[in-house]
Amino acid sequence: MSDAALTHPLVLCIALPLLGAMLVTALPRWSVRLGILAAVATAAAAVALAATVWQQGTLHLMLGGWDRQLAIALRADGIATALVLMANLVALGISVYASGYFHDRVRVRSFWPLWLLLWAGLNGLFLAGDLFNLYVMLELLGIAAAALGALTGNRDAVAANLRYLLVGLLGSISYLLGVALLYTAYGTLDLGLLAAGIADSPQLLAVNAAAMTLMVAGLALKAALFPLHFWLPPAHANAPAPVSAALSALVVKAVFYLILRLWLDLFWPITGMAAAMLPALLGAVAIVWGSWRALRAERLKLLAAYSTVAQIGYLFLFLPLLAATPPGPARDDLLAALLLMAVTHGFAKAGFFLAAGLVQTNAGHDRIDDLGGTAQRLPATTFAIALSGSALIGLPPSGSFIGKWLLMQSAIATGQWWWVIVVTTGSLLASAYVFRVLSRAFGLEPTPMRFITDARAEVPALTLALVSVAVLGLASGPVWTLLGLSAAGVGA
Amino acid sequence: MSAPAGLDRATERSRDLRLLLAVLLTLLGVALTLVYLIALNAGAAPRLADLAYERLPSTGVQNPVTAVLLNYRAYDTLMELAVLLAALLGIWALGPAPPGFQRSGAVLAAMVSWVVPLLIVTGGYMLWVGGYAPGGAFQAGALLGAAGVIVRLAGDPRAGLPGEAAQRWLLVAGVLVFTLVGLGLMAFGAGFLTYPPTLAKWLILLIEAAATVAIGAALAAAYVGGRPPGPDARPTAEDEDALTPAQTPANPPAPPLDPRP
Amino acid sequence: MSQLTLLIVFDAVLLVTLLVLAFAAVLSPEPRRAVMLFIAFGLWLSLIWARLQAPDVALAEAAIGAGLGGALMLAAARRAARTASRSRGDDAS
Amino acid sequence: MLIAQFLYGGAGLVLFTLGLWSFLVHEPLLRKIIALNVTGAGVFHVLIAIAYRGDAAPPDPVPHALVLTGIVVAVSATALALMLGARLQDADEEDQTP
Repeated sequence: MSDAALTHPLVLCIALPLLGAMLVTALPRWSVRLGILAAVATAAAAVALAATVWQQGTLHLMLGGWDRQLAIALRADGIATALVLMANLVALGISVYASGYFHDRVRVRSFWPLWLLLWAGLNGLFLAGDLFNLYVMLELLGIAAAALGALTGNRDAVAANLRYLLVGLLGSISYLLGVALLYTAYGTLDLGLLAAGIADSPQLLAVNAAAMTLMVAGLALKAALFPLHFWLPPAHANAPAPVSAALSALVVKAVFYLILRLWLDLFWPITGMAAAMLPALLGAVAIVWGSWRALRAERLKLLAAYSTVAQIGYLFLFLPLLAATPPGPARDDLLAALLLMAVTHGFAKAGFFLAAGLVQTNAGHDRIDDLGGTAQRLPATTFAIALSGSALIGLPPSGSFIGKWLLMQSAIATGQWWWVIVVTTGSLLASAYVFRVLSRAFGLEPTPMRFITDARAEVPALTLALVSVAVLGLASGPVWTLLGLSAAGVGA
Repeated sequence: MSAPAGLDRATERSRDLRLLLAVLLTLLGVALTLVYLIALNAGAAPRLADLAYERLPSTGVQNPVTAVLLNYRAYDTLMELAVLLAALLGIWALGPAPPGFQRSGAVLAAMVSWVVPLLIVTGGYMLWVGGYAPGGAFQAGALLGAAGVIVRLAGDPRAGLPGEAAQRWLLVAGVLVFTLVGLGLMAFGAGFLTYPPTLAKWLILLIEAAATVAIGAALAAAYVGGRPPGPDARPTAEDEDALTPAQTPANPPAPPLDPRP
Repeated sequence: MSQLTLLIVFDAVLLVTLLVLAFAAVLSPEPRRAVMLFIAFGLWLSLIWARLQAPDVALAEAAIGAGLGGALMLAAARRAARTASRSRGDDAS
Repeated sequence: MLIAQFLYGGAGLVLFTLGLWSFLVHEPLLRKIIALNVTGAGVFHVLIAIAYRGDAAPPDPVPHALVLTGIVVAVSATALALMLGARLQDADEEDQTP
């Protein structure tokens, strides 16, 4: 294992938040300081990982140094690295925000260990190369997320997150049965070996199709794909703001990432056009339905939660387009567009929820109709809502503008023009719900004060929103480069 | 829970729905069974068994299941300990433990005084024997947890666990030792959780001992069902000074019913 | 041949009992009874796993799955029964 | 393939389906949790069945380890779900008493 030093960041991305969680649990008195320290260290490890992948291409590590069948693999290719980088930067922003958000000592001490465990689970999920290890990560995410969501302890939050926990458990058991079937047929859990096995065994179509259905259906439940989204709005809207941001921006996205991985890497011989149509149709309904409910929502956080249902829908629209595009630059562009939309939504939705949380603590409520004067009282926060809202709509120069543009272009090029209607409708509804919030926020009260009143809370929200609009839109080139490093690994 | 009148149609509809679901799921079961039959005949027969036995001599243990849990797939076990801890921290976040049951009679107390030490000794034996026979950290931890449940049933509100500060260290022991061993091996150039064959036996035993303590503490604490009562407990959930040092405890420690030798 | 038949009959008895316990646990509306049946189901499951040469897992299932899981569920069932009786008392008063 | 593997694995699939059905149709939390545990036990049963290689050959230890991990995960989730349910019950009682 002479290359151990070389793969350090891969392990550190998971070990550091885990270690941080242990220290925060054991030394609750220093939880904020230790928690921030662990957050910074983990984010640094993620940046180091991205830099290493940038220079050397896909990283692969067999833990324990055993044969490939026996050991658990960690791997980081372009897609995984892009999402790890997004997740860790967003998580750092959420951590800074959270360090000032909770005041009750019991909540401070409950939040940090669970948050760092969730973070370890996220990085573990993005970097795992083993089907059963992915199951453990899914459970870690599900349990930590439900526990964090119920942190406020009020009745609605507990009820919503209990439902979230149960639904998530059902989803992961279904996933596990799919894993068991694959292990029965192929005798391995390694993603790469299984992909090769499935590609070589068209005669096992029934097994492959059954395993795919069980796994993808279970994960769609956890990713809140319409009509399995029913648990998401109450769970995300009732959690504390930093937790809502993490759940909506990161956890759901991580589950979608796993679906994409299974779809493209593992089951690509059977995920053709016919298989891709159903999730895409459900995604289309999710876009319209989620956006419509967001428009009708009475509370700001509920609006953001329904908007997540819609945004997840967009990601599923890419599946039939990817199926219809032959491998080559056009397909890479499409994949990069998908990634760009996922990453942009991660930043934008986190920024939106953090800003919504500020509005809520400042105004004592988050009813949209009574937000008058927020723009004057919290100019920076309102600006953050406007910025992340424009990324949710897909206005230029946000990253999702480019993503949606390529999505529509590809829909026309492959003759699936109907998706263009769905995307346009969704974008129109999104602009309606974003402008509804902004028009209420600019109320009376002409008392202009400082732009930023509470730096520790407002700067993270504003930064995340800015990244989603400016950085990702104007400098989206690196996403393509990162993908180019791993394009060979997809579907090959 | 009480059903108001006028729900007849609804109950009838729900009965139809149940029946429909039963039929659909029966079909699903039949389909799954067929698929399972095909998968069994796919020819992957030895699967990982032969390879796992072939590599067994260099794992440092003779029990193949322990070899998988703590060597081949040690990373899974590490994350699984994290899952257990996450569930317990989630329980703690929900509030302080409910008051224990009233102290029970002499018969139960007498039973506790010999069952609990027996469970703990058996747990230690399980831990040691796990290297070459059925047993290991999980079974040993479960026995410790069971001892905690019995102590709790006998009336100790803390299920025999120490105060909150010490309990927190017990709970994190498993993941902490596991991660530190893994990172230490990586620092010495062996790779994360890659044990040198000469040290493997002792490193695995060290990790298993810590994991046993953590699993036992976590299971017993989960049964207690909330943040621990006792000197370190914070009685109110609404105190605001998040960063001030802890006050000195006012109430005396809980009655001693500590079964550990 | 007869030995093989005997073995299959033995397996069938084990499995039928398991399924009966599972159905009974799932169909029982009374919480305490359902939990008791679930614990019996877990113990029977560990017996079968021991027969399938999985003694490690059998031990863990008996201790963790049926034992501690059952203890947790029993506490919850006791809670549910207490609440139910209290709410019945409220109705009567 | 062994007959025992098919028989025991098939029973696991019956348990999976039974648990799924019960989870979908029964409302009380405890019944849902029992249903989830039965569903999970079904999957574990399939794994144990494929690990079995007859009484002559030693069984495959990898699925055994997976099931051990799964059991601990299942009991963790059960504990958290039950405590969330208890908390919910407390909140409902507080609503009713005044």
